[in-house]
Amino acid sequence: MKYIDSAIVKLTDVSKRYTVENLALHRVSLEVQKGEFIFLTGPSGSGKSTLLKLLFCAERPTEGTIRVDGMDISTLTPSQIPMLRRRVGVIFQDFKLLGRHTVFDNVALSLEVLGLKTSQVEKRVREIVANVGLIGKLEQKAIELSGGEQQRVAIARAVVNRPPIILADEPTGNLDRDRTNEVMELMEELNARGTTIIFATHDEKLFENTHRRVIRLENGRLVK
Amino acid sequence: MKYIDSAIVKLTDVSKRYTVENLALHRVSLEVQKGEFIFLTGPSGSGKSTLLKLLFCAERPTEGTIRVDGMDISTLTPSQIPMLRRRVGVIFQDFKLLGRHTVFDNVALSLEVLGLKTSQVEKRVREIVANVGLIGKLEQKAIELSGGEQQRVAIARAVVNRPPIILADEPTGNLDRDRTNEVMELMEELNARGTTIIFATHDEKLFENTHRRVIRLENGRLVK
Amino acid sequence: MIAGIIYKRALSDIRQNLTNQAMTILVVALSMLLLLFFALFSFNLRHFVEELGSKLGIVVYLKKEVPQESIPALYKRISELKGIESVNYTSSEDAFRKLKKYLADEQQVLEGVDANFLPPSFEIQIDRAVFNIERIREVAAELSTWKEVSKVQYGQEWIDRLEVFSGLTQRALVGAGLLLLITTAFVVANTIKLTTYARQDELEILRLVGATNMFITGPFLLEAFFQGLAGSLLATGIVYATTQYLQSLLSQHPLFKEVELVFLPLSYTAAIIGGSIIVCITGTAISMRRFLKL
Amino acid sequence: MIAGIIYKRALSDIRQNLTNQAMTILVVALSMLLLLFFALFSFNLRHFVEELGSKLGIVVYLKKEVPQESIPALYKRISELKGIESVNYTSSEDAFRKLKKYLADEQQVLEGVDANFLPPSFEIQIDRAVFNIERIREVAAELSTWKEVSKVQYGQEWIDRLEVFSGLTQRALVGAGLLLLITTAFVVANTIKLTTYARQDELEILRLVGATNMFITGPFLLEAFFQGLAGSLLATGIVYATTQYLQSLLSQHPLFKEVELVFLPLSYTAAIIGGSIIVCITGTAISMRRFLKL
Ligand SMILES: Nc1ncnc2c1ncn2[C@@H]1O[C@H](COP(=O)(O)OP(=O)(O)OP(=O)(O)O)[C@@H](O)[C@H]1O
Ligand SMILES: Nc1ncnc2c1ncn2[C@@H]1O[C@H](COP(=O)(O)OP(=O)(O)OP(=O)(O)O)[C@@H](O)[C@H]1O
Ligand SMILES: [Mg+2]
Ligand SMILES: [Mg+2]
Repeated sequence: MKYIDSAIVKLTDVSKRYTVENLALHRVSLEVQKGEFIFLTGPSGSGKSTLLKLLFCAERPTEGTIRVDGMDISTLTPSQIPMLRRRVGVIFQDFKLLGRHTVFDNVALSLEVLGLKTSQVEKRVREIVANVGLIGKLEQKAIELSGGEQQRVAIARAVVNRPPIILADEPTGNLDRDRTNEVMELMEELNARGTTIIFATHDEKLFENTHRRVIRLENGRLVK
Repeated sequence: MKYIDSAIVKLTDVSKRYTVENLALHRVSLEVQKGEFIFLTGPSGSGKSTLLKLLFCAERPTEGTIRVDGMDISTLTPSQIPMLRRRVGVIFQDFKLLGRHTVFDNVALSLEVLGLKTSQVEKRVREIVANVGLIGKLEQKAIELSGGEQQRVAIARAVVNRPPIILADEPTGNLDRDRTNEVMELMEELNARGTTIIFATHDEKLFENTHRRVIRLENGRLVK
Repeated sequence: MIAGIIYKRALSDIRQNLTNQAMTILVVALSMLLLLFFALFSFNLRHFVEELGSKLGIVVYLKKEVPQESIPALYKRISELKGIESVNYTSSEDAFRKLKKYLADEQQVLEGVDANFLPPSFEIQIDRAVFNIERIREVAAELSTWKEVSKVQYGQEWIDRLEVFSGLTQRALVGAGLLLLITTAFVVANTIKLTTYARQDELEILRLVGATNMFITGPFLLEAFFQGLAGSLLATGIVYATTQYLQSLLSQHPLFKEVELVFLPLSYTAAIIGGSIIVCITGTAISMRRFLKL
Repeated sequence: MIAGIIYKRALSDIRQNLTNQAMTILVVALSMLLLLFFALFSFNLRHFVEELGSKLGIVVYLKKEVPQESIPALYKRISELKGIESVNYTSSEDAFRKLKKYLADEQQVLEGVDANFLPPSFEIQIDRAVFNIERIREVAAELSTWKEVSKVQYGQEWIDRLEVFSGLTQRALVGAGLLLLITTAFVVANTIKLTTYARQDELEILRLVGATNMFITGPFLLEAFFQGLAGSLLATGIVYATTQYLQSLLSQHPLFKEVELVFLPLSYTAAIIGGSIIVCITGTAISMRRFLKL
């Protein structure tokens, strides 16, 4: 069906249970079309990060099927996972930077795993780092950055290899209003170029006056 | 002088230079009175965390003198530092939880270092954890918590031993509006009981309609 | 392309974790050093015992009535036995001279005694290359059936001792060697495991940004190869130098001139270097596997 | 109070890091095992060499004209020399009987020879407790000045060999022992360092919430003490069992009955256990120091 083809992310009746008494997601079904920009919101502990983690296979669903960019996540073998992750840029809630490595190395990582040439890596890294306002800190170690600076490095790393899908988990939690607006502009721009974006946040201001679809999780269930 | 006595935190011409080209704080002078609740704001990388780090001696100032709760920070020997830190509760921007330990263990830590009895530790930990809405997750490992849950554990640990000074570094960055309000209420309550609070945040909503003093940093300098 | 990147990453890795690298190489070198000294010791012990054993000859006493003319034929027959290195004939007169020498100052007792009263004999040396205790027994048994032979003597007691001794040392050495091997493998693997532990965040992050297992493990395995090689080469060098030094000490003493300290044969050395590399690579691969699941 | 908390924390720590604990203990045990086996080997070698040396007696040949009656007095004089363990008199007749036995089948040569043609002699054993090569030389020199003595013989060549040998082995053993000690200390310290590395976040956090250095290091030092103790006790047990086993094997063979395999004296064992504990505690203390600066 043509229809399925245009859904780049599709969850069907997905549940995730970490422990017996802990049901993080309960029968979530969701379709995200290619090129869509959706917001994922909900209170702390409602399952936003869990949902994203399922999409790049950091966790496996307890039940249900997940399709991302034509791949069936539930049947993915460990050696196939890297292929999925190269097509999905993730901004982690806890950044997950290499603390002892420089900003450049951290951002370059996404390109190096693809086997890009050094000259190309350099060019693209500089470009994106300038974009998030950290070009002056290119050679500083990640651990020596402020919280907001780290967050921007995480954003740069997730988008530098121009993945078709971006999963952003609370990417502006450590940023002031101006920086937040810059990040939102960057996301809009990427989206305009065709990137599908799933943006988890509880900052309601970000989607208050938007025409975007807003998905709300509560206690692991989709509401409205 | 009586006057000095009432200033629980006093910075005089404090500068902090991490590297030659990186001046994080520049000649900052600041007095915080006993029982005050002040907000510290400023854009990403402006030196908020650095300022807080100087106050609990995680970094040493390059220049200037700092007095906290009657102690002269610049002359503190490594073995005196623990005494200072027991009087200062810190909510770290990156939480700094023991990932493999439970919520209980993480919060209890602040009390155990004081040598409190097990029964007392247990009672006070349960109380504060219930206060931040995590009593159901008491035995869950910190690494298995959501971002917002981790942040609330960090808050609980900082306040459980009822320190006279609380330094909160972006304590609501990962929290939704309801949770943020709960945290603010907790802080107000502690402040009402006499705790001095320095609250670093870039969430302007938190201090928009407040009568509290707001300190603004920009490029390492105090403005207004 | 990917090989180039792995190589580049390994290099920058080594540069950044220089202390840890040096530590691991030192641990490998020290472990290998022990293994090598042990191998050297046991190798030299075996060499020495065999040397000793191969010097234990067989003495064949002939009947007195065997005519002088048949000696060359007998000599030839004995020489043609399998695994004989040398045969020496001692005539009655030679034997008498030896006895005289033994009695030294008191040789006057032999005055007037017939110089032929001692029987003639052959002294046989078993070929070193094929030396073993069983062979001595066989040759002795065979010889004693010959009609010209009156008595066959060989260091019965010595051979028995030697047998028990080599049995015991073999058991002890195999045991100790295995223990040492396990120790080495264990210590090296544990060191590597702890090193990867300290970097597990890094491994996790690499996985998360889409690095293939090859990309992640490649540099580590290359480093492990290098560690194993450098460590064991260092150890081999030290042991070689020590052997040379001891040999030069020994050869200065006239009494020990004949004692030969042999360095390990090339095959042993190669096995130890190869083993060291394998242990390092395997240890690394096993320690890393756990991080590559999700 | 603080001691109780430290103890409690150490226990919960051990429970939570059981694998790491077991690993470290095993590394300690294996290192100590090597050290112990090495000590055992060198100790037994020295024991054996001394045993051998102490059996090297001195033979004093008397002049033939020394009258039979003066033998007891001479015997007494020799016995009274310092460091003499035993003195055995061999009369001319005994010597003659020995020669006869040596000649075995051919003893007819001695028929009609005067049974007194060999000189009487004393065989002297130096006391083991005070045995050393110099003492033999001294006693021999002294005896040869006595007017009743015609010749003093002692294993000159053997003694020279023994001297060179013990000089060489002493050097080699001291070298190897030091190497082994350094290896052990190094490997153990490195293992502990890597273990604390893997937990440096934890140490940092403890510091940040106001834990005193005692509170942070206490449990680690307690664990280190326990690791050092458990590891070395395990190793000592294994070595002891092995010694007993080998001794029982040896004593089954009539030829090796006299070979005595001795276990290390208590002082050695205590030193090794104490050393192990010290190495573990020092290694831990040094590895932790860097985390306690700020
Ligand atoms: N590895 C894990 N093991 C057990 N429980 C987990 C694990 N990870 C998350 N959880 C639980 O699953 C629930 C959902 O967590 P999740 O991280 O998805 O929340 P979230 O919506 O991202 O919250 P936040 O806004 O605070 O980041 C929480 O109750 C959390 O405690
Ligand atoms: N350890 C360090 N070494 C070198 N530079 C550092 C170090 N820590 C912080 N910096 C630099 O000092 C400046 C101030 O950092 P700080 O963490 O105080 O900012 P902040 O106001 O807390 O920002 P944010 O809101 O993003 O957390 C930044 O430019 C940062 O890169
Ligand atoms: Mg989350
Ligand atoms: Mg900050």
